[in-house]
Amino acid sequence: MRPEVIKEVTYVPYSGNMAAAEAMRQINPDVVAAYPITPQTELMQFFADFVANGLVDTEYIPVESEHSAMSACVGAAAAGARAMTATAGPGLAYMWEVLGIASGMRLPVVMTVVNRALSAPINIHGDQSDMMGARDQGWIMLFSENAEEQYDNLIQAIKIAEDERTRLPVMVGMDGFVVSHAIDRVRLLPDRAVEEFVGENKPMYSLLDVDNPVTHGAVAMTDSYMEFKRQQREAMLHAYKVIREVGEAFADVFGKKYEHIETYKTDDADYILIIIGSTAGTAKAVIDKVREKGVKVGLIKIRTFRPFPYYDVMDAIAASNCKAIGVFDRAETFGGAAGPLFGEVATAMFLRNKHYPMIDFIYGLGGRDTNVNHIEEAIDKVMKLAAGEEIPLVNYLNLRE
Amino acid sequence: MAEVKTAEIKLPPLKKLTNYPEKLAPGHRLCAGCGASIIIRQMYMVANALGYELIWANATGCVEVCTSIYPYTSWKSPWIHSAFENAAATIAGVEAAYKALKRKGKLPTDKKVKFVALGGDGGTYDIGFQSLSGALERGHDFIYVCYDNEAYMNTGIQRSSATPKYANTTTQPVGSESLGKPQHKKWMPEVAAAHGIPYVAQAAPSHWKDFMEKFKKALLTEGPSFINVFSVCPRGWRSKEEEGILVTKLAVETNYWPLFEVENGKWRITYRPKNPKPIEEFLKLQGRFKHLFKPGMESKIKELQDEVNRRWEWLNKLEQLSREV
Amino acid sequence: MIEIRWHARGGQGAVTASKILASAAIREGKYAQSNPDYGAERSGAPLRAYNRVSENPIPHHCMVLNPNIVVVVDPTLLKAVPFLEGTDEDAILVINTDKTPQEIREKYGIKGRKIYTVDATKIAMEELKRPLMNIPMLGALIKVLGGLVDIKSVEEDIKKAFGKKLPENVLEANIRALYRAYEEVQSE
Amino acid sequence: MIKGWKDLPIGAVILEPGSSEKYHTGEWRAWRPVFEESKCVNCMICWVFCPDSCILVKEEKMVGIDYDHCKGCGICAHECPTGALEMKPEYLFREED
Repeated sequence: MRPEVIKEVTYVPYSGNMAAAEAMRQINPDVVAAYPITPQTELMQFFADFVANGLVDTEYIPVESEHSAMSACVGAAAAGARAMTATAGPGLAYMWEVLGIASGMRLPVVMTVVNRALSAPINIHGDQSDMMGARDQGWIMLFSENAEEQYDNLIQAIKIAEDERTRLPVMVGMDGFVVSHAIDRVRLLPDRAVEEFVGENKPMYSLLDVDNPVTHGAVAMTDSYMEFKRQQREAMLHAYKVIREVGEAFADVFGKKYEHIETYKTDDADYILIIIGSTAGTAKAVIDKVREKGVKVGLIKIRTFRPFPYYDVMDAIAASNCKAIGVFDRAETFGGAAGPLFGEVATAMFLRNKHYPMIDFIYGLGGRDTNVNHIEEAIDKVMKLAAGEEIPLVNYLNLRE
Repeated sequence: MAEVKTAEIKLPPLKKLTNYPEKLAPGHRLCAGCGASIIIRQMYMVANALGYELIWANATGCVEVCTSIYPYTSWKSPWIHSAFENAAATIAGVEAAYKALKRKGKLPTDKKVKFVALGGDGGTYDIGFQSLSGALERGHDFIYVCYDNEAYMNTGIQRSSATPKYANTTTQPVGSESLGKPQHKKWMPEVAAAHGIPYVAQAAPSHWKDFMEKFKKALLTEGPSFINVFSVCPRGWRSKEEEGILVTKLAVETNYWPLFEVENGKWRITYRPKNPKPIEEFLKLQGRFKHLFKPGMESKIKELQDEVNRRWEWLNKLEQLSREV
Repeated sequence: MIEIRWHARGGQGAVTASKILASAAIREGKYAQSNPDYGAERSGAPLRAYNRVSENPIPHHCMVLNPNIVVVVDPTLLKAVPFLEGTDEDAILVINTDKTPQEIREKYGIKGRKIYTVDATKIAMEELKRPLMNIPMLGALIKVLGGLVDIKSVEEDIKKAFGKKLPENVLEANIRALYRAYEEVQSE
Repeated sequence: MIKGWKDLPIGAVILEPGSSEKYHTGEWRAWRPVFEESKCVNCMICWVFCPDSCILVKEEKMVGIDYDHCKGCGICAHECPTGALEMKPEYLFREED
């Protein structure tokens, strides 16, 4: 029996990587296969330390690449094990082929992605190009604003992934360095409570069941491939419900509610910012500041990116006094109209057939700092847009012109 | 690593092996006369006799494509395919899951299971090389079996690093300026042996007793094993379907495909042709070498013979050295 | 909320000191952040690290632009980096130097701002026998923070962070250095 | 044959082991191995080399060929040491079927 480390709710000074590793320790996965990559490296180091000291029962595979990390997770999950990994930026890109295999085979692998820019030029710092590039690989995608959310989201991700209605892999992103490496106050939950919350993995079609041999990863020709893809769409629709239910269950047990989106002061807002990840936090501080001057700004933070909560976003906008929207994209879509999040929000408007003036801000690429001044600058542009001024569709924050 | 103690465990005679159920069902869509399914069947003969359940990870390739076309599977064992280049990494995950779940008491204790990764030469020598090397180095308890048919046959006879010199392939075809592949084949077993794993072997299904002995050793070995098996491809080699075993035998009898093993670092030749035949005997049965039999090409055949001789000599030296060290 | 910026060189332990400060504050039930400004710099290169400490949750995830306090761990940085950047005249400077605050003010022509100095290098050399000025600078900073974070919490956190890694005598030397700087830091 | 998407097992898993037996590759065959029991010594050489698991053996005796699946590669006849198997053109038999 592995030792009980955290016996009661404890507030600790943790980095995002430490928080993620701690969640993994408490989840106690059967198999972890991972390859070190900045800024995920210390996450794996912390976890390896747990393995080295008998704090988990996990079979830990220090693989030779991210491609093999995900491949081993696929093998382990198909064998009926609870499998986890973690990566960042180029590592996620290297996994790309196997991402679709994990989701296509409906294997509930859970992974932290420490969001990092993609090469070239090489850059180790935070942006969300990695996950945005992988957004159609059939994974459920959650994003965290800070270390505590990463911790909470990972714990929930296990339940979301393993639910019989979903059986989909989940990746949980946190911004590289500003979250992964920054010390912050994190609420840790007791080991046993987490264990109880995530519950037992109930494997489906285990490869280790030699009495009932199954074939995983068959060839689907033109006569069946499309049916399996249709099933995946359905699973994502279910995931929308399951994520909400798990969020509610988490609130019941641990007193903190997670929904697909988090709204901040949107009710009376004239202007709405839509942001994913750590910069949503900075935006809250700016919103408080500008509200002192009477400027009513609200924030919609996207937690669930896949399945995208179109109606949650539209409901929040509709319930406000929204006159204009500023979408923040920490990733580029070269050749597209604006960033990937902009595209999703535009789709949300289409689905409700309700349209608001909206502009996009590309920010924080390759770890470029996005501070209070830049967010104020963005708010200023959204206000001008609302006032009928012509503002470019795509605006860059903190760019050297 | 535990030492392989296999001498006392004997395989029953061929006739007795027929008493076990076939675990590779017919109805797979491999070409008529394919060597790969012969190899798989012979592996099952050993596993059946020793009471092992095999759990497979199959790299993308002929075997994978032809045995698992939805909704049909030829496998009566647990089997997984995930991609071309990751059979070794995939089986590593399965094996790790086994260890973890076994430790947690979640698996029955009365079963003998062994994990097998299966790939063609493309999935082994080339694109799957990294994941294979990683899995061998980490020491997972599994057997990697490469069915080496010396090119990317699944996709239409493209050259691989296992393709022999002067073979005609679709990506290095014979032409006015080309005699086929310009390089000799990579010697994969030596690369595998360089990982210091407990067991490496090269085998051929024509010499089934030898192959079965080797698979038996791999089965009984704790830790990783690598077996490179010669796998006739009538379509890709332009050989006659019915001559598949003959071609395979000739590969062995000419020393083109020597049978040997590396057990805990000791090299041993397991079969020595009494009077090795000239390489032409092997080449002439295959259309992929047809251009070498035109007038003026004698030096090219000699070149191939020289390479065979060189490797054979090298192998003998390794064996000798193993005895001395 | 108080925002702090550290100036040091790679390898001097400023990031660690900033983490200890955040840890100690969090263990006291406060909210705090420690955020290193990572680059590809190696030992010796100038680096910055940031702290935020507050009684309330801190939502910021960005650099500290307008620090209330600037800590300069290595005196040679005073000439090398713009340590006053973003500070207003109410800011506090905590500087490792053998000079007095008045001397520093004159030498660098600093207007306004409150200057504290401590000879952390001397303390480090005497107590640790090595120029590791991070812990003494942390001691000085704690004094300057005027009770926002208890020096006892910092001591506990140092023990927690290094207890297993350092020999007993080195750990004790660090604690002595912490308290000495806490006592010896001087203002104008 | 293949069900609609709502009724298929998820992830394209195949739950029936060895279901390929339902797929009759015997239809590919141009040449048919014909077995003559009187010449057979039950050495099982044909069985050990058959790529298609098509040599039928009962109680350690070769009893025939699985024509539903045999692709007619001819390895069995080629390797048979006693001439108990002979390849004959398939059309001779198809007409009779």
